[in-house]
Amino acid sequence: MDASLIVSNILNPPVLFFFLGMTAVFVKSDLEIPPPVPKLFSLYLLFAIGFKGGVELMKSGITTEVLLTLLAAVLMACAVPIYTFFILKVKLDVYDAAAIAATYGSISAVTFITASAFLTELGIAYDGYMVAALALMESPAIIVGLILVNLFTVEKGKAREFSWPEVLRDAFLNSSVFLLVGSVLIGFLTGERGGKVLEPFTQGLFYGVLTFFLLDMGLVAARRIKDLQKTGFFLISFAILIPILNAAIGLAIAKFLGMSQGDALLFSVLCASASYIAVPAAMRLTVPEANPSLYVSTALAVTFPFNIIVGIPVYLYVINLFWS
Amino acid sequence: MDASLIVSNILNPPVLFFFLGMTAVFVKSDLEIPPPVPKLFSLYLLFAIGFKGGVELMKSGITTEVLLTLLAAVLMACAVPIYTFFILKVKLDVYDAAAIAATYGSISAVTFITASAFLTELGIAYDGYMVAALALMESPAIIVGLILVNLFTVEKGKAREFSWPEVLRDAFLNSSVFLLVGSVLIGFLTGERGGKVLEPFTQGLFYGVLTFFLLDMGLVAARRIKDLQKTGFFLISFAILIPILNAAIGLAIAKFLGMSQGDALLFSVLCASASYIAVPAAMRLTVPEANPSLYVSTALAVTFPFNIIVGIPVYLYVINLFWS
Amino acid sequence: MDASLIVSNILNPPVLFFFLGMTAVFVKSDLEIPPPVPKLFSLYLLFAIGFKGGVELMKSGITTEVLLTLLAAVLMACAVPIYTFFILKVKLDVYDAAAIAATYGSISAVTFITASAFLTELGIAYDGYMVAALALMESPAIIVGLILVNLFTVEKGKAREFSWPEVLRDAFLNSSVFLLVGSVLIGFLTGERGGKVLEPFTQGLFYGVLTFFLLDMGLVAARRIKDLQKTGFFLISFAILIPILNAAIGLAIAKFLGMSQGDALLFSVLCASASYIAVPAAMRLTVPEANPSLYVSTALAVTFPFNIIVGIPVYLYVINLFWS
Amino acid sequence: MHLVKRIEIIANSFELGKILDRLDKAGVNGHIVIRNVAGKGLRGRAEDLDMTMLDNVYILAFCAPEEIKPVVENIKPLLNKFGGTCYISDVMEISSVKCVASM
Amino acid sequence: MHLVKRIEIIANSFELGKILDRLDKAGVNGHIVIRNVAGKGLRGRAEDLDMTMLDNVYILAFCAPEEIKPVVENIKPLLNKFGGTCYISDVMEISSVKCVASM
Amino acid sequence: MHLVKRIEIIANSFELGKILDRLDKAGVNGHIVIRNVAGKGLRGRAEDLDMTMLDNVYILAFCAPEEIKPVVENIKPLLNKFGGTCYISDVMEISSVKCVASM
Ligand SMILES: Nc1ncnc2c1ncn2[C@@H]1O[C@H](COP(=O)(O)O)[C@@H](O)[C@H]1O
Ligand SMILES: Nc1ncnc2c1ncn2[C@@H]1O[C@H](COP(=O)(O)O)[C@@H](O)[C@H]1O
Ligand SMILES: Nc1ncnc2c1ncn2[C@@H]1O[C@H](COP(=O)(O)O)[C@@H](O)[C@H]1O
Ligand code: NA
Ligand code: NA
Ligand code: NA
Repeated sequence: MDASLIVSNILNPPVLFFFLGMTAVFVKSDLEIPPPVPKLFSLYLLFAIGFKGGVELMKSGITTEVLLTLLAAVLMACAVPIYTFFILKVKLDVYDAAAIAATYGSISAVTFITASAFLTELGIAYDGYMVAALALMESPAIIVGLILVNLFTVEKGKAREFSWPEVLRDAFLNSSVFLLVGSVLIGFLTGERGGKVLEPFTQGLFYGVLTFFLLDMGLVAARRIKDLQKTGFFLISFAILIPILNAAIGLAIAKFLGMSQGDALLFSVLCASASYIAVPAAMRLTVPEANPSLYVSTALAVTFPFNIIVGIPVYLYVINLFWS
Repeated sequence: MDASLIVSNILNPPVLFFFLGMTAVFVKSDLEIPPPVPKLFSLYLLFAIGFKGGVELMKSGITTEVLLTLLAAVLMACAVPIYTFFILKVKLDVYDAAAIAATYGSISAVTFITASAFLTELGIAYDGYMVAALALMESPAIIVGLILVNLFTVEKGKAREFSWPEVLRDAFLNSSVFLLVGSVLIGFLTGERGGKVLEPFTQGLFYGVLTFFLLDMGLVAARRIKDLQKTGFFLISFAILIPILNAAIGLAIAKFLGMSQGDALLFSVLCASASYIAVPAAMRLTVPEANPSLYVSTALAVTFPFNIIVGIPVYLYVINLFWS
Repeated sequence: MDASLIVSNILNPPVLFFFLGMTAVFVKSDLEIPPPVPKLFSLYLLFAIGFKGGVELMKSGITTEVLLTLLAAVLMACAVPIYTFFILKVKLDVYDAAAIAATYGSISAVTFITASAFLTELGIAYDGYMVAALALMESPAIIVGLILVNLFTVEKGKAREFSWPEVLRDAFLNSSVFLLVGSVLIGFLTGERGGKVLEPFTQGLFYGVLTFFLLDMGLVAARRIKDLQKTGFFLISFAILIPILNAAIGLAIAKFLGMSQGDALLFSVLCASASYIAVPAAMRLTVPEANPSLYVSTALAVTFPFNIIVGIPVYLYVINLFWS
Repeated sequence: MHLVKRIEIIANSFELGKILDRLDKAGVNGHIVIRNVAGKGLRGRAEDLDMTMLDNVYILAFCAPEEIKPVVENIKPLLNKFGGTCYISDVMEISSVKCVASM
Repeated sequence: MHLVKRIEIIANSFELGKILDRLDKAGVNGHIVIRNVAGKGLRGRAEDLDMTMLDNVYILAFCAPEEIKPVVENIKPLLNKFGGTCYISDVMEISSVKCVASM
Repeated sequence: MHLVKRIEIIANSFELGKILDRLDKAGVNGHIVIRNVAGKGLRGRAEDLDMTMLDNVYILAFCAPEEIKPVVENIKPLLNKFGGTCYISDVMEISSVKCVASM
């Protein structure tokens, strides 16, 4: 395999700072990014990627191609939790299986953003409407996860009641989805003129903030690694193999729909990534029986680093093989 | 009326993000900008606008024109609280009337900054010394408000004692006035050379930070809206009509002094806007009898959005009519 | 003496904002930079200066010249605490003397950064590897300080035990050293390509963040000034004269090694500056007998402002005399 | 001065809304909330999701002694379901009636 | 271990300076202050100006039992005028005398 | 409801790691930590290094009454050496056992 893509990915500042963050935890340095800063950076990244995506969407217009991509995105967000649920139920109880499945059906915006920065650096184009796919894929898995819990606990005779209005609000109006969708809309409404005035902010700072943010993600992911002992071999393999499977399915769909190379990478990364913020937050409220350390640490300490370091360049390598 | 100015103002990223923030509260999203971030952004905006204003002031020099404008600014800052006080006393007691009057005599820096960003976007020039007017108009209303309390409670036989040194410090050395005046001075001292090195910081980020900040202002303003029930119809109409009146007087003065179109807009916005930070803070300490929810929510939940959304483009429309 | 260098230094935005911060404390304004913001800014500055230094180091390569400079840096970091210890012991006890000596043997990154910004503004070149000298000079003084305590308390018959692994971790893996060294390495690994993508972040914002940060440093330094009463005349003179002495020795070494003018300034500033974060933190844990207000306030309220305002331009003036 | 009860609740911040609702329903109208509290619990789930919005909160409320029973009844099932702890103690309140004129 | 009094004050941050002054005058030299406290009071003015500098503070001070009287006398009028609440309870202090050499 | 002890420790944040270690060794497994606490102590060193990482922390832990003795023995020398104060009081715990199924 062409190792140069992996190396060129690893020698990226964001990925290297992710390693630096992990190292800080391993050598017990007291480095930390103080509390609201990571939150601020993630708000910024959602704002910037959403806004730029909206501006691009305005330029390209909403074509059949766009609609097909978005439809495929939503379908994948619903399908992934279903089949992963049955894989997980082999070893886990209904609650844990459904919560983890929901996690993997949803997406990680940072993984998406890192992939888009990687593409930008390599000079590979991608479409702005992929951000809309990102936004659409965040929530459905939460709903599907709860429906699964409902179905399978009914079976066992202890039917569950959810406060659906609350669940729907958690799913579709949580701060990340809301800010992302809002920024896409505003980008779309203001178009190129708005994009121009905000460019030094949304474009100039973007790569730097991402780099800094990944430093923090490295700290956070490494702190989770000790939880993996409790997680066990089954879940760790799951957290590496399922992203590969999901990415492969994503690539097949991308090829079938005739997406460009850049879009195909982003689509596969969306399928491969798992949520470690929005979905866990929703699951704790709606499925308190599930063990958060299982679904958070697999998504955050295994799948996230795997995608950032190995996944993104490998998926791109495969795209290089099949697209040309 | 030429609606295109309003539409072009509303389709601005800052105004749209203000709406987004309000929407987040109405749909009960959990979006929030974590605590010190809004404070940081407001420090940044004061720093940047002050510094740039100082650099411009250095270029233009302190001419008779400048001095006349600044004098007019101080006069308006003293006159507004006096006549609004008498309007308010029709329905309210002395304390509430004086506190609200002080609020409307002072200014809102964010409204000014939004107006200046609007001008920049439309390519209309304005003078750097308008920032000095901003700085000078923040404090006098606090003093005038207290004098009014003093006079009218003496009348009723319960004379009030203020610790004047403390009041003066609150009025003239509170953090916003201090940072703004300091930044103007430093900009003035370092001139174009200093302006150049700081440009990527003070210029490049400016519009983006303003946009983000208005997102937070939208959240804050919307949370205040429920307070308006207690406020009553009188105060809500006051909070819309008085800015229009003040802006009209401001425009008349601007025309009389022969200000440029850009300066006239900024001057009218200064007159029309009301303080929701510095003056409320001062009033709580010096006039604890007044009800803060009255003076804060009118200034923040009515007058601020009104100016941002409707006021700025309308005042500019009127300027277009009379200046050409 | 050529006063124009001092004036041109003082008329810099960063130095003027430092004064503004001090003024805010003196006039009792309530200006403050809220808690995690200064921390964020210092992380940013270490990240940016380290990364840029690493990129430069990659370009220049690791030559004999580089190695000699770094060797000289480490030697000075070990020598300074030794001779200052004996000067301090004249008036103070072993604990205080060792703690203050360690403080002055280490460095202040902000002083270094301010000096480099000053050079950039004057168009004087300096080498990227000076950042490596900065990184190497932070820790040794901590170790030397503890060895001195050990030796001189043994003498008095109350031998001290340190938990050396903990001490070494504090010295070499504390967050500033760790982030700085990590950023240098990453800059070195990613080279020019990485440097380019991060430029708007590490370069564009740099001067502005430094300016803002010095505003906070002014606040912090001024709050410390009242502590100086307890400190006494001896320590205050020490805090001005020792930096001059150290800078002079630094300049002699720089001349001897044939450093360029820019490098010579940075080297002398490293020798002249004193640590007010990393070393105090280490000393409180390892030498709790020493009085923190002595070593913090001399370094922060005397030496730091002295270097920022007077030292940097004076050292450069001397360099101008001897280098041409 | 008169006796009141001091209620301390430590919980994950995702429960905050629900807890405040229940306090309100139990007739306890005043409270303060300290956010971003680091913690470690018996169940060791405290640093969970520390980078997310799910950190701990510390809620402090004072109420009349007779309000304690409904508070306990309202809060206990919530803590049992989602985790968290609650402690109650006695304090004296310095009665404060805002009356500006009197000063 | 000996008995001391625990004073808790919740107030708006604009009163902080005044309250600390009064505590000091009442002979209570130590205290801690937690800022950025969210709250809701009977008078419902708690979230007031939440975006400004006027959030709540939580002040905690420990003092000798005999200092309580002057504290109450000093603090009470302030709270009556500007709002805020104060609670007092009993705790045991583990006497700590900094004496490095002894260790 | 049953009686437990409430331990409050105020110290400089550089001691935090050591204090939590000692608490743990004394068998107290739960605690919360509030950081960035402003303070002023008898020894007046509280605002020390306020811009650095050395601000005060407020540690709150609840434990069984019989655990108090080892806690005091473990914590006291630390506070004597590095500064800081510790207070102990009585509270009632509302026993919370996480048992989702029961609800
Ligand atoms: N004994 C304790 N003392 C203080 N805080 C505790 C204690 N036990 C638990 N906590 C806090 O309460 C939170 C919830 O606890 P748990 O329900 O055990 O996960 C934990 O995150 C801790 O911060
Ligand atoms: N019963 C209570 N329990 C806890 N905090 C309270 C209570 N009542 C009031 N507070 C706090 O004290 C502050 C001032 O209260 P007030 O004077 O009623 O406006 C409020 O903002 C609350 O944060
Ligand atoms: N009487 C007190 N009440 C509340 N906090 C205190 C008291 N005395 C000391 N403290 C806090 O404990 C910290 C350490 O105190 P000290 O060991 O006296 O320096 C100080 O910074 C204060 O924040
Ligand atoms: Na996915
Ligand atoms: Na006005
Ligand atoms: Na030095």
